[in-house]
Amino acid sequence: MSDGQRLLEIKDLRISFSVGEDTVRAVNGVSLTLDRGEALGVVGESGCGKSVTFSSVMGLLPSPPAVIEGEIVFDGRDVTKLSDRQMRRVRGKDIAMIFQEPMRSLNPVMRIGNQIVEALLLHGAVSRGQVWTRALELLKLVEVPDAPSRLHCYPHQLSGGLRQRIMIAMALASQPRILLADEPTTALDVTIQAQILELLKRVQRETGMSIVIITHDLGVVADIVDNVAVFYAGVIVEKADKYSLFRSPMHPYTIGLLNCIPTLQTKRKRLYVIEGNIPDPARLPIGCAFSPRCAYATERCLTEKPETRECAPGHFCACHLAGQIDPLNP
Amino acid sequence: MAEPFIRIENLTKRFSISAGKRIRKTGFTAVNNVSLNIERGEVFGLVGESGCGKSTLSLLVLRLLEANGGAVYHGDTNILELPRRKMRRIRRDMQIVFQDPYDSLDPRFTLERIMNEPLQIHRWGTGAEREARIDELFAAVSLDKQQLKRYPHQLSGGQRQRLCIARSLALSPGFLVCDEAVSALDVSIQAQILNLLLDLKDEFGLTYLFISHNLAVVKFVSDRIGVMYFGKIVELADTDELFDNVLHPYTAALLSAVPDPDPFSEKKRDILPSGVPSLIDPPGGCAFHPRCKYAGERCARESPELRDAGRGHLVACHRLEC
Amino acid sequence: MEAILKNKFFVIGGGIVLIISLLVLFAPLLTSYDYGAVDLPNKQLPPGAEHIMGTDLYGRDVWCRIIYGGRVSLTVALGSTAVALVVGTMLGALSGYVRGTLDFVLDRVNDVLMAFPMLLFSLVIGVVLGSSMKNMFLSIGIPIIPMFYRIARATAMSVGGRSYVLAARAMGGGRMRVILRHIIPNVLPHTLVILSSAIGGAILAEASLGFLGFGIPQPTPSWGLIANDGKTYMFSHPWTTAFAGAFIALTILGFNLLGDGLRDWLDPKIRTAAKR
Amino acid sequence: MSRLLLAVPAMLGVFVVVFFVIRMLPGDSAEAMLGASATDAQIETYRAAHGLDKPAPVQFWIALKNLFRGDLGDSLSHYRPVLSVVLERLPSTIELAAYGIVLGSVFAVILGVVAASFRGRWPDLIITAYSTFGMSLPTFYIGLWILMVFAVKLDVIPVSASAVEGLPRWKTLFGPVLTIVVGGSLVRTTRSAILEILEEDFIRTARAKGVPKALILFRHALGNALIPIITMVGYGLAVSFGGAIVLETVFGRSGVGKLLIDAITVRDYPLVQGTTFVIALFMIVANLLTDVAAGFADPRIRVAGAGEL
Repeated sequence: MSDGQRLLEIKDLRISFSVGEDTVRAVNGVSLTLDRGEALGVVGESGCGKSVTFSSVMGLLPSPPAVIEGEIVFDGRDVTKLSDRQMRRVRGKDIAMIFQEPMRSLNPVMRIGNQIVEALLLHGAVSRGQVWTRALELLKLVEVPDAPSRLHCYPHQLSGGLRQRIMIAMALASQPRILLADEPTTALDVTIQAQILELLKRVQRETGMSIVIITHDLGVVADIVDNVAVFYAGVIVEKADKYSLFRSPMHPYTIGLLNCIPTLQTKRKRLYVIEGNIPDPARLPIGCAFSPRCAYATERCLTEKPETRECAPGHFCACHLAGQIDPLNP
Repeated sequence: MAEPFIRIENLTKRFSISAGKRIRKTGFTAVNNVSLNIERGEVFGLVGESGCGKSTLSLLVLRLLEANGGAVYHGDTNILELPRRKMRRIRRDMQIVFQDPYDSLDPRFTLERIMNEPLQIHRWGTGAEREARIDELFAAVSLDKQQLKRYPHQLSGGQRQRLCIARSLALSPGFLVCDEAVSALDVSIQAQILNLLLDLKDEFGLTYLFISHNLAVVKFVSDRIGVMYFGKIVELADTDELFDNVLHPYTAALLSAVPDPDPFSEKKRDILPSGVPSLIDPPGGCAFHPRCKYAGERCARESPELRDAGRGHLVACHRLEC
Repeated sequence: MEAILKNKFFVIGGGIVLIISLLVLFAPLLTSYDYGAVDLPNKQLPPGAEHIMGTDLYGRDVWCRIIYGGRVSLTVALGSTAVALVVGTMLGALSGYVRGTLDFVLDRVNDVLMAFPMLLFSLVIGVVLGSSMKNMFLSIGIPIIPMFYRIARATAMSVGGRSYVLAARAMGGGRMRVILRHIIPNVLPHTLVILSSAIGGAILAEASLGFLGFGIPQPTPSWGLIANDGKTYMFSHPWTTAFAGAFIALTILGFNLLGDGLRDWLDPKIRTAAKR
Repeated sequence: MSRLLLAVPAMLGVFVVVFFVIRMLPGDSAEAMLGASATDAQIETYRAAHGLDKPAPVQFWIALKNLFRGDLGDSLSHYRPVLSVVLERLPSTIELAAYGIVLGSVFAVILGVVAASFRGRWPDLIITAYSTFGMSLPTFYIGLWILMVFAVKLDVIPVSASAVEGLPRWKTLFGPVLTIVVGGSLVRTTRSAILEILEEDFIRTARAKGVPKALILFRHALGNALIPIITMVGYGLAVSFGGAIVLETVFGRSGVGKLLIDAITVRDYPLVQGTTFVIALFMIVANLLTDVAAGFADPRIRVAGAGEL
């Protein structure tokens, strides 16, 4: 659990890209905080801006074509204003990131050992001498079997699960304070996913670093995180601790999501359904972005964008009707 | 019990690969002696992790891939031995919906041409009849007729999958294979397509072979479920029977590994060690024994056969006999 | 379609090709000289009012010969590339989709064709068949076939694995139908992208053959031959070869830019589709 | 390994093509050789002596057997075995092609890397414009202008290499090599190969690790770009062999290319056949070496993968 000491704060972040004639508004005013040791789950469907938000935290979005407004405060500095050189001292050192496709995230022509050593040497975490021993320790930390031989392998010789472990080892090279995991287990089989989730939980406990899990799978989030933020059309529609979010969701989208996913306990023969299509970030409606698909949409929802309000202690929601919708049978 | 609608017997498929420098052809068995029956009007679920051979099986059943052994009976004819012309006729009755909505539609075809293709191939009806048929199918999958002149890349993932379903129903087939048909879709769209598939089954009396790696989705959709591991069926039973009374250790591990979207569940995690063994040099005996905590001496030696453990619950594991 | 007009490569390349084609087409209107008329007293005049590009060693007006010569060079280039495009794309698509022994045989034939440098092959075929216009189509066309064959085969292999081809087969579509309806229409854009650079290559081949003296026999002037006429006195009267060479280079540049424009315009579509 | 085996049918194919293509020549080589005045009797004896009277397949079989003994027949204009004539001239072409490729590739890769790293900015625009223009210039055109500048105006290099004896080697090489380098198309390949790799996910991982731009370019991007570049260099070798024919004519170097042109002009068909065959053989070896080198640069081929299927 977090100890209340603030690490990262995102203030009214807006990110848009101009593609041909359309401007794609990927992030439309996201604000959230991350404390030390906190495990935050970020949930949303494709195109909802969750990955773009945290890529900008890492400074991975080249400014042309991305237009970034708002602030991302880390260690008292606004990261979006840092030059690439300054940002490079933060990337991989204080904030590390792992990605979805283990198959394509490692350099295919470079041995695993060299890629880990590169991470170690970058931020002076370790002197040249013990760099290889440290690399071995990292592989043991992420439970890679017979680590010494793996150092000399090439990525194509390893399975998806092993490669994801290597990615985690590289991310932990300079003991970062925040680990951003963008769909870390989406491309893995469910049994391997379970292994990686257990590993992430253990690593977070042992290192005390805060972790952000970005995923579309509510099951992954329920298992591993403390708080959950639900993204829709570039905005956080609801944020709360996982127990209140799952037990008493307020936003119609969250309610819809929780009810439309088949689980091992689902008995009904028909799923609850959120009608309509995924919002197109290039053509967002004026009012609340969810209004076209919302069963409770009122006149006000169609014209006025809802403000994020704290409808219960620690439970934020961006909906005009927050609290008036029965979460159990939508 | 009436004659099963589709009967698969000892279906086998081996792939050969010339591995790098070695000229000697090494190979592996993707589908290893699989037998199962699918009743008319039933949704038969097939679940397994990637590389277990479930997609290969779907291509074999539709003979889009030539099998190395075994038979597939549609009614009482073994379609694997049919000559080309007869095979073409049978294909009207068996169709498939693929996983990737972006990959299963020819980018150069308009929606209208896509829908017309199956009708043209089998010279079905006149121009007007075809148009009516397309309208009827678009209505069935709730797609908007005005979109007929547009191209696939102008549709969303969900719309494209509806189009694939409409196309596969054009010749009113009796049997539809869904190969990971909802896996590439977002959760809210997935629910719409799953409900659609169930509605269409009732409306047209279809029979499904529903293939997915997602256990929860398969459980929701299927009447009977087969669990595949390493090219073999390791467990097969009615859905409720399977989930209430799991027998095979791999299925149990699969069940426990599925992340449960409920923070209050204290589901104990039974984590399987290591990963699926390499298909190129398979472990002896039961393929699961290297990862199985009950593995006995016999498991490493002898590969278990599928046996009925009561109430039609088939399982392939030595633990149950001794 | 309008997106392509904004692509600067396409516009510049297209402009050059258009201008040169117009010049060549309306040659009779642009010069009163006769490209074959020998006029020894005025041989090797520098460019001036009379002869804007001077005269060659037989006193013939260089400008006139160049714009007439364009007809030969362009027709040969377009003709031979067309031959190569059709043969290369068809065989490549077939061999890439059908695979098996046909693919093995065609691939070996392609290896053999690739073993000859383009110019060497044209030379030998040109000499053997004689360098009439018709034979030039073959002697320049054949060595270009591998260019199209390779791309067509690679694309056909990847298209063959796509689900929409499997779906077409699942519907009962025969092999020929799949090839004609799905394989070739999806392979063609890839081969069209290299069509214009292939035309550039063909112009270069014709010019080089002409320069080495193996072009289309006199007096039909092709650019290569004009360059060859001027080569012996290159150092004292360079303009004949200089202007001929410039025209050749400009046309090739035009077609190359056209090719780049097509590739950029087509690639994002292909790349995004593939990357999805 | 398998590539090596595939080279054999290719070589055989080349020999068949060369043999039958030359056989399709109009007129009869005996007549051509002995001149119009030769009597029928002389032509007959000549034909018998060279086995030209036998049916084509038999001639082919004889030629094939001779081939294995290294006998490509006798040159009609040099009165010596074709092989010795060709081998005499080969080193000069190889020297030219080698220098051309080495300098050309180094020059092109550097420019390609610079263009890729300054993508969109002025260095990239200039380099791309230069390489697009360079690619469009016919080889002989560049060659002639280089001669104009360096031989005529600056008199640094000889107008024709063979005209003056005892020159320092670099003088005879300078012109042709510069031509290959100027016309190099490898710049664009390097640039597009690198740009494509910079889009890959592992580059994003490297940036996430905090790897500086320069290191990303040289250690990660270039390492992967090596594979397409090597293939292109191999292809470049083929183009430069073709170019040799033109270059040796323009710069007067007596290499295999010029030999071929002269052989064609005097209708010395056995020599034409022999030279063409040797050049083609060389090309097959070049293509083979490129494949092997590209395979070596790519661990996915060198080291058999056990990873996920």
